Amino acid sequence: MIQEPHKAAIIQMFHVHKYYGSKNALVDITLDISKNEFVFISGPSGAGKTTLLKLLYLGECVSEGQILLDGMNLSRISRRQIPFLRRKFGLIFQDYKLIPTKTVFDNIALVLEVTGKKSRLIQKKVKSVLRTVGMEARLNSFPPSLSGGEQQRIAVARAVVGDPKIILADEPTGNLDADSATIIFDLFKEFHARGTTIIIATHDKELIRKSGNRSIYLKKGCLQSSSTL
Amino acid sequence: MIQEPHKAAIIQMFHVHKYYGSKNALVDITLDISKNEFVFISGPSGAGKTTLLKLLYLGECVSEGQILLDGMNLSRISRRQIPFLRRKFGLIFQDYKLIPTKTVFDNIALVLEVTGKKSRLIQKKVKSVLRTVGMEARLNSFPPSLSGGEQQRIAVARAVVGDPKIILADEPTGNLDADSATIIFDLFKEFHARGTTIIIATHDKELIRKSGNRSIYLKKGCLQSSSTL
Amino acid sequence: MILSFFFKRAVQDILDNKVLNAITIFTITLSILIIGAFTLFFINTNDLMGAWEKNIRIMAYLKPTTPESGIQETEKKLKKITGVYNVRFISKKEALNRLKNQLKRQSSLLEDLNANPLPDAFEISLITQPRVWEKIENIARLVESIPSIDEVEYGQRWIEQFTNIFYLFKLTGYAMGGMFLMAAVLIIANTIRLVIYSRRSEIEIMRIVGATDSFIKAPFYIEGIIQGAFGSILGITILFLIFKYIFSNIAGEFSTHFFYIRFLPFAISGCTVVGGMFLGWFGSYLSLRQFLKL
Amino acid sequence: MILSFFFKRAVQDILDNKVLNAITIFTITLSILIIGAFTLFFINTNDLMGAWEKNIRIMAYLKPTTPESGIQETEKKLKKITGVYNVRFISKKEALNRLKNQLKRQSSLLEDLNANPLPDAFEISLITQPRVWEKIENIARLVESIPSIDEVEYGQRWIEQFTNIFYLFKLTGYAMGGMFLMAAVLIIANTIRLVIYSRRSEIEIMRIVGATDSFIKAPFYIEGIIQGAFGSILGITILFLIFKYIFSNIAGEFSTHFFYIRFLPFAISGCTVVGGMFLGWFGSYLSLRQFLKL
Ligand SMILES: Nc1ncnc2c1ncn2[C@@H]1O[C@H](COP(=O)(O)OP(=O)(O)OP(=O)(O)O)[C@@H](O)[C@H]1O
Ligand SMILES: Nc1ncnc2c1ncn2[C@@H]1O[C@H](COP(=O)(O)OP(=O)(O)OP(=O)(O)O)[C@@H](O)[C@H]1O
Ligand SMILES: [Mg+2]
Ligand SMILES: [Mg+2]
Repeated sequence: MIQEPHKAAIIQMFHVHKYYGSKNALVDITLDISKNEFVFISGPSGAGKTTLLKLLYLGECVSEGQILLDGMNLSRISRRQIPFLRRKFGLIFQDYKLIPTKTVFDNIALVLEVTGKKSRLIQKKVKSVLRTVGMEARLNSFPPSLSGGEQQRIAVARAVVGDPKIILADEPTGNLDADSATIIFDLFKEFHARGTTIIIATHDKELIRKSGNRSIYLKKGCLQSSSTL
Repeated sequence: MIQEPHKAAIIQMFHVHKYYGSKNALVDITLDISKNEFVFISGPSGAGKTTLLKLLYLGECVSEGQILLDGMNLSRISRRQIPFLRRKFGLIFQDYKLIPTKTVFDNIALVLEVTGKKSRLIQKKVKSVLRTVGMEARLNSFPPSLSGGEQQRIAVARAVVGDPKIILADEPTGNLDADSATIIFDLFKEFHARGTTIIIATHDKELIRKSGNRSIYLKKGCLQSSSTL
Repeated sequence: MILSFFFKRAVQDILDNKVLNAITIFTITLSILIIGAFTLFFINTNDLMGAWEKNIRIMAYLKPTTPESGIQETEKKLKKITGVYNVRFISKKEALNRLKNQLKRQSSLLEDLNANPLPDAFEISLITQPRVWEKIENIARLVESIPSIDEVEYGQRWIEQFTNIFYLFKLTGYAMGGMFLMAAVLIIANTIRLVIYSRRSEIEIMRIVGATDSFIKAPFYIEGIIQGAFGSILGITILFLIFKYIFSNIAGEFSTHFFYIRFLPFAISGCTVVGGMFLGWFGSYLSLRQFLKL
Repeated sequence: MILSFFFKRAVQDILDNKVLNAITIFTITLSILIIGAFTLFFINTNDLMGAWEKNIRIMAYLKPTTPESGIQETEKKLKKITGVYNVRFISKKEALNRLKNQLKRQSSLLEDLNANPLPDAFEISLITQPRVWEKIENIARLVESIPSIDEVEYGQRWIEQFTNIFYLFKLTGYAMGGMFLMAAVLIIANTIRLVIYSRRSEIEIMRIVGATDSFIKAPFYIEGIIQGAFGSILGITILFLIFKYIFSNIAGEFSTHFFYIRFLPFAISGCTVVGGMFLGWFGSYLSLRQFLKL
């Protein structure tokens, strides 16, 4: 898929810095991501990929600079608005962040419950998304009893169940074999086709090369290149 | 490296089954792993790779069958002997299992402290192993403040610091870029050259192909093939 | 409807975290037990001392010259004094009989009297109130100021000490009850804080998938209230059983006719349950405030 | 050397888990405060009632015919009875004076006596012991069996009630103290269990890297002991400060010469600290046993 440079940007970062104490996790990042783009963020371990995603959903605040998201300035957002901002995102975390005391079903349903969806609808949607990722049989299992790859698939299911505007995926296939990974990627492509903006952080250059989408390359917190292969 | 079939086996599994309730995680596994072998366990998500490793260090007990480890029958081992059994292993977990409230240094030092090593020696060894994995600067950081790949490297460091007889690594490079992964693999090869048995669970066929070692292929808990490529 | 949704979630939550909930409820039970036991102890000791205190009387002796009509007038005046509970007329004849009774063995002394030298008198009992010695003194002074009253007599030294010490006892009792209550509140809040602390990653995850603060808090509040209710009902029930057990075995021998040992009145028990529910909520409130700050 | 290693680890652990440790110490402090306050209350009320109880006397009247030598002999016999603390001879003359004093206003009655009809007597005070009415009755019966004794008089109805109720008071006081102590132990054990529960993944990791059970437990035990020591010292200190504050403001007015309000004796304070340390250890022991089962 080829990037359209002048499409409306959904994410704009201007000279963004992120410091953790004396550690510079991100240094002077300026970039645009358009609506309905499919973009990779790559770079070696510790480059700042996860940090970049965190800034977008306000998991962390920027230390310096500005981020515009869908027209809103993230530094101006009040505490009470944060949950509503987050509902625009489908988030897949590197460490999954599933609730260990809740069943797979409840973990996924949570995303719909917070928006006040009807219980019947929730049932239907959760089951359907679980079928997509091939985990429909583990509806009532608890995350600690799942294998690494199974947990990752649940995390993906949770991210997409709410039909988000933007999917932020941090190494979404790191623990998956080639076949399962293909299923997940097909799912992302399907959402992309329906208009969702997709941002994937990964260290896997192979993956990026195969998909042929734009990739943003970070190194030690600095933007090295933003290239369409 | 080419397998020597009649070398003394360090691990022997006879008709091993593992059930989680009604779920069969492993079915009738019989296999030998020789001393100083470098072997991969591969298979799709949920195949039973992690479960197989768990049985070896007694993280779980076998449901049926026998495992001989270094001549000991694991089903006959008493509770009090388990810690000493585990000290033979260097373990790298899929979810790292670092202690979040202890610094990187303390996390790694723990392995040596449990065996009663002198504090001076511990200092030296931990620092040296951290240098090897490229994390010497983060000595006093806490795991939650590290990136995914950094945590994984700490997990590797912890596994090798005690000079174990056997290294069990569960997806040891899943969150690492190619360069860091190479460093870790070189480390494993170094240990292998010094006589350590190395068992790596991974879904990454590429990795196995490149290394050219024996791989054990699991699928839905069954042993599909045990081949030297 | 919304509430029933949150209620369902709270119940589900309790079932998902059985260990933590059991520990919280158990801690609330123990705290209620401590508070309840002390209240029980204090109420009964208070009753007991109150019963003795009732025996405090002021004797007001009339001038021998007072006419019949003056006696009635004095009685009316006495009854008007605030703090006076009852006034009883004691004729000189009755007084002599009482004295004879009191002296028992020595009553032979009084046998060969021909005239009764004792005066008529009023026995004044006081309202049961937290009494300090000064208050009794004030009343006595007022009584003495009535013209037809010749002399006033009230209590010996030990009664003075008794009323003062009783007042001190009550005061420290209330202070301690308050302290215990505060300690219990803090202990319960602590426990709930620990529970929420051990569930903080769960809370973090909820926030990250877009849950509003009230969505996260509501079930915790409901859980706290349920825990408080369970804990306090359990606490009071256990206290009651212990009470019954001890007093069916021991107290029988100690029943007296001017003092009955009683359990916590129904109103206090009810308040305790309501208080327990409030406590559960309050503990959750305090802890959540802390964890949801960022 | 090994111990110092574990001690260092325990201190490190406390620093690594400040919140959890602060909560545990605070809970221990509160529990000790409750136990201490009740003990203080009970000890002082006990003192107070004991002071009154001392006033209980048995009067033994001698037969009028008893000779001088018989009086001394009787005194010796009385002193030999177990439970008797002191015996005081009261001559008939002294008795009449006392009576006159007691009667106050009515003493005019006794003015025109020519002969003293009262008998000589002994006033017997008893050893301060948990007393039941029956015990006093037994002593009285023994006294009465002495041939030279004519009659025995001991207390009015209220003294009977007083001693019995006092006994009951002490009994329930001990029972309640015991109950409070148990509750405190359980609360502390609960809190420690919660803390260890929230650190169970850490324990799991330690076991998995080959730590023996004792390696895992030792720092928790030491932590428990340190927490117990800190908590109880803090609790007693706070109690002492509250005590000082209240009694410097209020108690001055209530000091009496037969009863002084006192703080927990040093021995009890010391025992509390040792007990707190034991408690901290015991709480860790119970909780760890549970988590290290598998
Ligand atoms: N909370 C924190 N406190 C201190 N340093 C942090 C914190 N979070 C991240 N860092 C540091 O910031 C740098 C960037 O971290 P980040 O997680 O963004 O890396 P990454 O690109 O996601 O790496 P990986 O591929 O290993 O996940 C790392 O060096 C990390 O140690
Ligand atoms: N404690 C458990 N209770 C129930 N089922 C379990 C438990 N642990 C593992 N399983 C199941 O056993 C199967 C094998 O799990 P295992 O973790 O060994 O897979 P894996 O090969 O490591 O997969 P992955 O590559 O995804 O990590 C999975 O289907 C998993 O859901
Ligand atoms: Mg990352
Ligand atoms: Mg696995």
